[in-house]
Amino acid sequence: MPVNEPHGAAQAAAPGGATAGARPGTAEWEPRIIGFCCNWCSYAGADLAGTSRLEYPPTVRVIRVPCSGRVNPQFIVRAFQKGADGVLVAGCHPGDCHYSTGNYFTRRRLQVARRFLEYLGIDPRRLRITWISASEGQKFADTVREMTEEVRALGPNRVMRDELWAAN
Amino acid sequence: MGGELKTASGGMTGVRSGVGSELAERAAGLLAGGEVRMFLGYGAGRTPLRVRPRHVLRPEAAGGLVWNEFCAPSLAKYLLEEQEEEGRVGVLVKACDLRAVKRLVADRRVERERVLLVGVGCPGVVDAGKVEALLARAVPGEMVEEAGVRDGVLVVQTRSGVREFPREEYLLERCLHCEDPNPRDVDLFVGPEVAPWPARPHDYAEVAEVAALGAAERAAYWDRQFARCLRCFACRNVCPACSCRECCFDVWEPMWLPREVSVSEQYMFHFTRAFHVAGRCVDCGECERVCPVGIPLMKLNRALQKEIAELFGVERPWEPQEKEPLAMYTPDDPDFH
Amino acid sequence: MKRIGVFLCHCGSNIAGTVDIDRLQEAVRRMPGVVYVEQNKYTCSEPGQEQIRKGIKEHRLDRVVVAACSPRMHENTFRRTVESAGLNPYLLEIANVREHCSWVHKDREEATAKAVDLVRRAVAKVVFNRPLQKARIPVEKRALVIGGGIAGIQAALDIADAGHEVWLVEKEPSIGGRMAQLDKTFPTLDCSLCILTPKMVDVAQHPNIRLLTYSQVENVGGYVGNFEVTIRKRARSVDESKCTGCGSCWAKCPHKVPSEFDLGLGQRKVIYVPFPQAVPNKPVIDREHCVYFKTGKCRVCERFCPAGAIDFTQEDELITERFGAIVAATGFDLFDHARYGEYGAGQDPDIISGLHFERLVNASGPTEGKIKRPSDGKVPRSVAFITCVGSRDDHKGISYCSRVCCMYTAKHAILLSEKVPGCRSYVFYMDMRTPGKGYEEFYKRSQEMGTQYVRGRVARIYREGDHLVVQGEDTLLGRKVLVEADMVVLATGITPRRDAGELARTLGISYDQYAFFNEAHPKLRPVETNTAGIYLAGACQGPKDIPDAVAQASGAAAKVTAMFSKDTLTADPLIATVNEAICSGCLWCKPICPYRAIDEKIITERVRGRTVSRRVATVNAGLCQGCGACTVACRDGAMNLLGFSNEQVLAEVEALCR
Amino acid sequence: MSKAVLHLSEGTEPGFLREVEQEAGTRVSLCYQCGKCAASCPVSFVMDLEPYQVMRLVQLGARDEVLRSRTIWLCASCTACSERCPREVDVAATMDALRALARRSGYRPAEAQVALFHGIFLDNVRDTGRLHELGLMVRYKLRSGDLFSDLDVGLPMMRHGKLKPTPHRIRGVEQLRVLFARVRAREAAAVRQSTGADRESEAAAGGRPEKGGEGR
Amino acid sequence: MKYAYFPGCSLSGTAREYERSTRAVARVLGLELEEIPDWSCCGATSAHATDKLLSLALPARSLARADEMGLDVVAPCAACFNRLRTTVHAVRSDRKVRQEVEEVLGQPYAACSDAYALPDVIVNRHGLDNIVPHLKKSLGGLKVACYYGCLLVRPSAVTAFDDPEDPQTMDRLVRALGGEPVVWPAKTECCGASLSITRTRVVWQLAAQILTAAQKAGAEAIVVACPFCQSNLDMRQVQAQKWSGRRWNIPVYYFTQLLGVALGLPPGELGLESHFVDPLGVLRQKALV
Repeated sequence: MPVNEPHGAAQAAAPGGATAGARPGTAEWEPRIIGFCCNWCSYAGADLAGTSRLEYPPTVRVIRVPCSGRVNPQFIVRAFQKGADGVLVAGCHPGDCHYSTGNYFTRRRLQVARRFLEYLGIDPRRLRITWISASEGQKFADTVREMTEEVRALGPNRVMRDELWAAN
Repeated sequence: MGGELKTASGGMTGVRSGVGSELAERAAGLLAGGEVRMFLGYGAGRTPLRVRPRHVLRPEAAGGLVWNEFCAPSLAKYLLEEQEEEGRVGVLVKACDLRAVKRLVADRRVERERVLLVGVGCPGVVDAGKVEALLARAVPGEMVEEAGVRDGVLVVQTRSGVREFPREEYLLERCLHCEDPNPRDVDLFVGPEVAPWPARPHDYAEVAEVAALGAAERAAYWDRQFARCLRCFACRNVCPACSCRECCFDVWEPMWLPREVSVSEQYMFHFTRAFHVAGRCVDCGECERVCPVGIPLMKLNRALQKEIAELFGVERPWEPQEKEPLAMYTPDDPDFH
Repeated sequence: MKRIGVFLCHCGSNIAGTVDIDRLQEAVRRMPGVVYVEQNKYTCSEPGQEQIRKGIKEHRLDRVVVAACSPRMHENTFRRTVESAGLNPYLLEIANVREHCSWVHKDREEATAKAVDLVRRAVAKVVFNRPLQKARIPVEKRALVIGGGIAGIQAALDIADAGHEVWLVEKEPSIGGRMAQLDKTFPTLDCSLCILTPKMVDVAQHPNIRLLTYSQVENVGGYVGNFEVTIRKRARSVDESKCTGCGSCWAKCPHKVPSEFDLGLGQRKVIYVPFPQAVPNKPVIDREHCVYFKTGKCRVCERFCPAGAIDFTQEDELITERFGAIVAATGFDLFDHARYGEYGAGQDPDIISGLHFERLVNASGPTEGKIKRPSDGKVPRSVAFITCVGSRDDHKGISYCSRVCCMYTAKHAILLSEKVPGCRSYVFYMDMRTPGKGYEEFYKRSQEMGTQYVRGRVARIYREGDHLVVQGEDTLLGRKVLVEADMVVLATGITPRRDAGELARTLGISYDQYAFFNEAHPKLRPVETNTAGIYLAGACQGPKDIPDAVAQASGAAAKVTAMFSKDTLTADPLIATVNEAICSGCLWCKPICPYRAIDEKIITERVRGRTVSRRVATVNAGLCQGCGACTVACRDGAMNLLGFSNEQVLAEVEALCR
Repeated sequence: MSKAVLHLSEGTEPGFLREVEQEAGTRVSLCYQCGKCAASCPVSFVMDLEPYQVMRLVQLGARDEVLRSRTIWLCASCTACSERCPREVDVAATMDALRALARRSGYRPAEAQVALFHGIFLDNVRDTGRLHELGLMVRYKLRSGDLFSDLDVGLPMMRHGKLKPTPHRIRGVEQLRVLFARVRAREAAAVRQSTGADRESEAAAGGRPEKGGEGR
Repeated sequence: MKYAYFPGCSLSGTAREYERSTRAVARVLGLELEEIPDWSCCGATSAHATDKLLSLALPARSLARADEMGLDVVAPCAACFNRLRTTVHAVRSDRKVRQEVEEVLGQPYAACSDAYALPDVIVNRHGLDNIVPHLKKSLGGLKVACYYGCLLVRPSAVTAFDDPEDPQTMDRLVRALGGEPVVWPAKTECCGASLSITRTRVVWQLAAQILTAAQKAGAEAIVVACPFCQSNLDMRQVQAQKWSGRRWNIPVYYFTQLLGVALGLPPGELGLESHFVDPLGVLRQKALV
């Protein structure tokens, strides 16, 4: 299967200064991660991380969906297209879904979508799908921290970027 | 197949080869008998290397139907519009076309009883685009006057002379994979059964080529491919798995695919088109054949077929499955770490 | 163009402490569609809500965004506020700038930037919100109570007294649960069965209660107001209509097996009722041990049954019925002390659990209430009680405190000194927890009766000759202590039933890492679950004593009767909807739906002058729970989800990526 | 157990708990005084502080009282306490850590002979690579002045050939010498780093434990 | 099966008979023991009582040599086994610890080889079914108290040898040899090992408790797998009797000695002559010698 590039090496120069992915006004580039969290488990887990005052990097922006099964792979492509450097999809642990089978479909669809995006050139570490229950606030915080470090090592996402199109 | 060089031109009045005439008679019989209100087959094309779909309504017009190695296009998708009219439609199907029709029936977009399938053994069809490209390079500017396949060799006559193309060179890529050139369980079968030839296995070799590249090279590769895309939607229009009444790319609200032509929108289009047919693509290769700018669309479709085969143990993902792989689950599907 | 009003909440200092609300307001004012922005110290308070109402009226707002805490907290509150100002409640979006921002990020600069993004997301989404009306779904006014312990009994009686039909399903041959196994109850030392039996009889005689014992719930489908439950009524091999409970069958039955009710300390016949006061007082044949079912011989019970009620051919019966609400009251199991090698690993007959002691001291127990050592039947001269066995032990047991062990150990000590005067009783404890009414006084009474309380966890227990040596430490003295005891009672902790996880999956409710069922909110909604229509009562939700279990049962019953007080339920309108103009009728969506809410229908329409009929998908508003898994299967986007539509999510993604 | 009033705000060193937890690699703060460790401890009857009392004093930061106690030297490292602790506190490792901290901070071991024994044991190993029991016994007796105990056993052991007369010198003795030196160097660095901390607490605690002591 | 053999310092001295019986038994059972070349002391209690890094680095030196031999290590002495096992566990679970040990040791050490206790190797890994065919004599129902002590079974997360509260490995062996392992409560109580020279009085008390418990359980012999336990129960039994005024006179064997006797090996080869409490009386009664 496709060879994924080692940490950051293949992603062109290290992200110093204002590069394509940098947010305006921030000297150092910060990874921008879009998170899809299911209302019953992972969103509640994220809330628990809040009520437990666990600290984690502010790189993730969460979109609440009723179930991880609601996440259409096209949303993920749209996120990468519009400037996301990483996408997190978090659902209930298989077997615990509030709608009983929603996350089984998530697991199938996003397994295929993730490998297909990898085939198109997006490093699979930019798309993380994980299961976080309502009582796993710590796991949510750890997942965000781990993913931020991984995406920071990979640098800003170059694939699907209009800037690149204009460049060559 | 045979037939002299001349007759192969398939001109309106040309003497029919064996199968061609049998087909024309059967079509006329069906139309005259009222079994079908229309017969869908092939007629002569713009150049001897190509044919054109032909909707025959009256028995006497059946004479225009032809059958030769240039009948590459799949007629399945035309059945979609015909569904809106009453009555049954007859259609000529090769083995790969039959899979396309099965796909439309499985997706409940075409009702099996309203279609009369006329099967024909297929000797392997010519990739007109490839041959024309070779000719253009060899004898630029010259028109093809005559063309025909004799004993497995494609003979093409142009102004400056005759050129020959061996079978491996002229065949469509999908024909190399064809395991059984004779369509099974059709309503009628015209002509003799064709002997199968050693088929190249479905080993996703071309998928692996690109997969072996590093992530950046892969991204650059697809950038180059998608950069050529004109968004003419030919691939969608010809695909038997793309049978939506109104495609999401045409919907105004929500704007799944903004009309702007840019590298990121190209990704959105090609990702979505391939993902929408994932698990349902019948590997008929029409999308790649009709693409005016030659984007390797089968690499995308087959990459998805490979994932689905590996992840969910679907041995032959190009055959319509009893349950669509992405519309079902098993509790012990492979999980994310 | 939309007129959006944004209300930024300080939440005291919870949000304002880390997020610069003024800079946030500046950024929000410039967002497209926003015509009014305002800050409030406490938006969820009455004055805060009043300002929203005032804002809507004065600025003719048609969309409202509240940037405050999690929507799981106050989305309904603010929907009611918006509705009271005359705006459709679903034209509201919440930006979670507290749990997802101010509470988890320290850097003010970054937190404010993130807050701006989160509000921009809410504003981008609210543009596509559509006015929605709650759908009405019928309510089946019949309740199902799972578990016939005191909690299940109380819930069933309360609901039945309110005039609704209740089915009470109990796995054992008789209701009564754990309480039936107890001798006395703290702190009043009432005889357990004396206060329980009347309630059991009420259940049996209540016209509204259908009692299904020796039965289990196999499958639960449907949703609030319309659950479809399949119950397996296991074959008793006794025809309940004929049986009078005269008892001659179990008197004559020649075979005995260890009694589960007596935890193996006593024996029972193969055809048996678990305990004399069983309700229904109808026996059950234990087919695993019945000679007839093994060899075809015997049939003694059939010969002696005056009513001819024995029926060996009886089969399991699968009953399916519709219920509006379900109360789970499945009770608890005890922690298995075999995990403690240092306490004999469950091998020594004289090292028993608290429940074993209850059976020994119980008048209808195997020893008719005389406390005798299981090993040789000797009346013990000295007994050691050990609390916190399993509980509060991260290493080998469970981390939580099981709440009741201190009190039932004190009760055991009191009963012991009453029944065996002069018997020395020692209680090894770590903390004496006496939180309930009359509990501390009960502990004092135990001390007054001479119980020796030793503060320290026991290191190990070993047998020396015919007695046990308990090696502990008195941490108040700072010295090691040894006690020679004829018998040791381990106050093992409370755990959920072994099959609790399985039942939770069948019901579709969530459970914690110990398999206790998860309540909707630990403080504010203790008897509800996240699954509408399913309520909790008793120890299945967490360790608790009888008073709390009964209180929770009545609480759950109140919730059920509240639901049944209306003929229809307002269903959440955030469900899937089909755009029939686009729908191709391919029905790719149908196999995805877990609630079978999608069906096909034929519609006819005029197309180019001709009436044409075609197939489209349709969603049953009652069944659809709004998960949205079908929308992804619909390639052309005809199937959309209200409240989380494709347009909304795409807008949110773009807003967050800018 | 000292009966002197423990002035929690002045007489103790809050940093002591974190220092012990770091050295022992276990969370002493979790101990809830249940006493199971002391109940399991085979030698608690000769200890001045019960193991959980040591934990308590560490939690409170009573550095002097803990590092002067006899308990930390009498612990036989049989780990029954760590095995059975319901809060999974590694009590045995904490005792090891307290011994190391005591030696680093220059406290005179309350059980001088135990510390002496360990010192001689390690010197013996450093010099020859393997422990020479006879050498250990002789040197220990001379340095501890306890000349006469175990003589009743010494002679029969000789007779049974249980006391090998000559030490066995391994080839890699140089590697061992370097190993011990490097360990010593790292410990000296830790002392410098911790004495910095000592200076603040020294001001707070007032007075310095007297120097000396046999500990290597 | 072949193992890297780490005898430990006491096996050439106070535990001479453990070494001889181990060698003899291994030869009969076909257990190849290749001594680790130039192994050095594991530091026992003194190392970890002084400095944590020293207590890991010392065993690492011998373990690194075992890695080169490509063999798992077997250690007859419970203390050595405990220290070796702790080092392997620590180095494998924490990269920082590994770096520190390598730096101090002056050579790379990857903790490839595992470390096993001798009873584990003989009873579990070699297996009783490979021992029974070699047996020549039965212990004839000799009542034996199997004493495991502390370092063999604890901390169980590291030693992972047997149940820390009720170990059965040696009990199974004794039963297989025809003996009768008694049920007694002091199986894993500590004998005060490291205090035996500095606080001998404490050891007498502990030894007295252990011997009394064995006596009450009707044991005719005690079997051990650790030099400290053997010396504290055998050598100091005489002293403890004088100090406590009790009489036990229970012989203390290494499990390899009993196994050797059952394999028909002569007492001389098993070092049975260098015990303090006469070991031969009981064996003669059972016609084993």
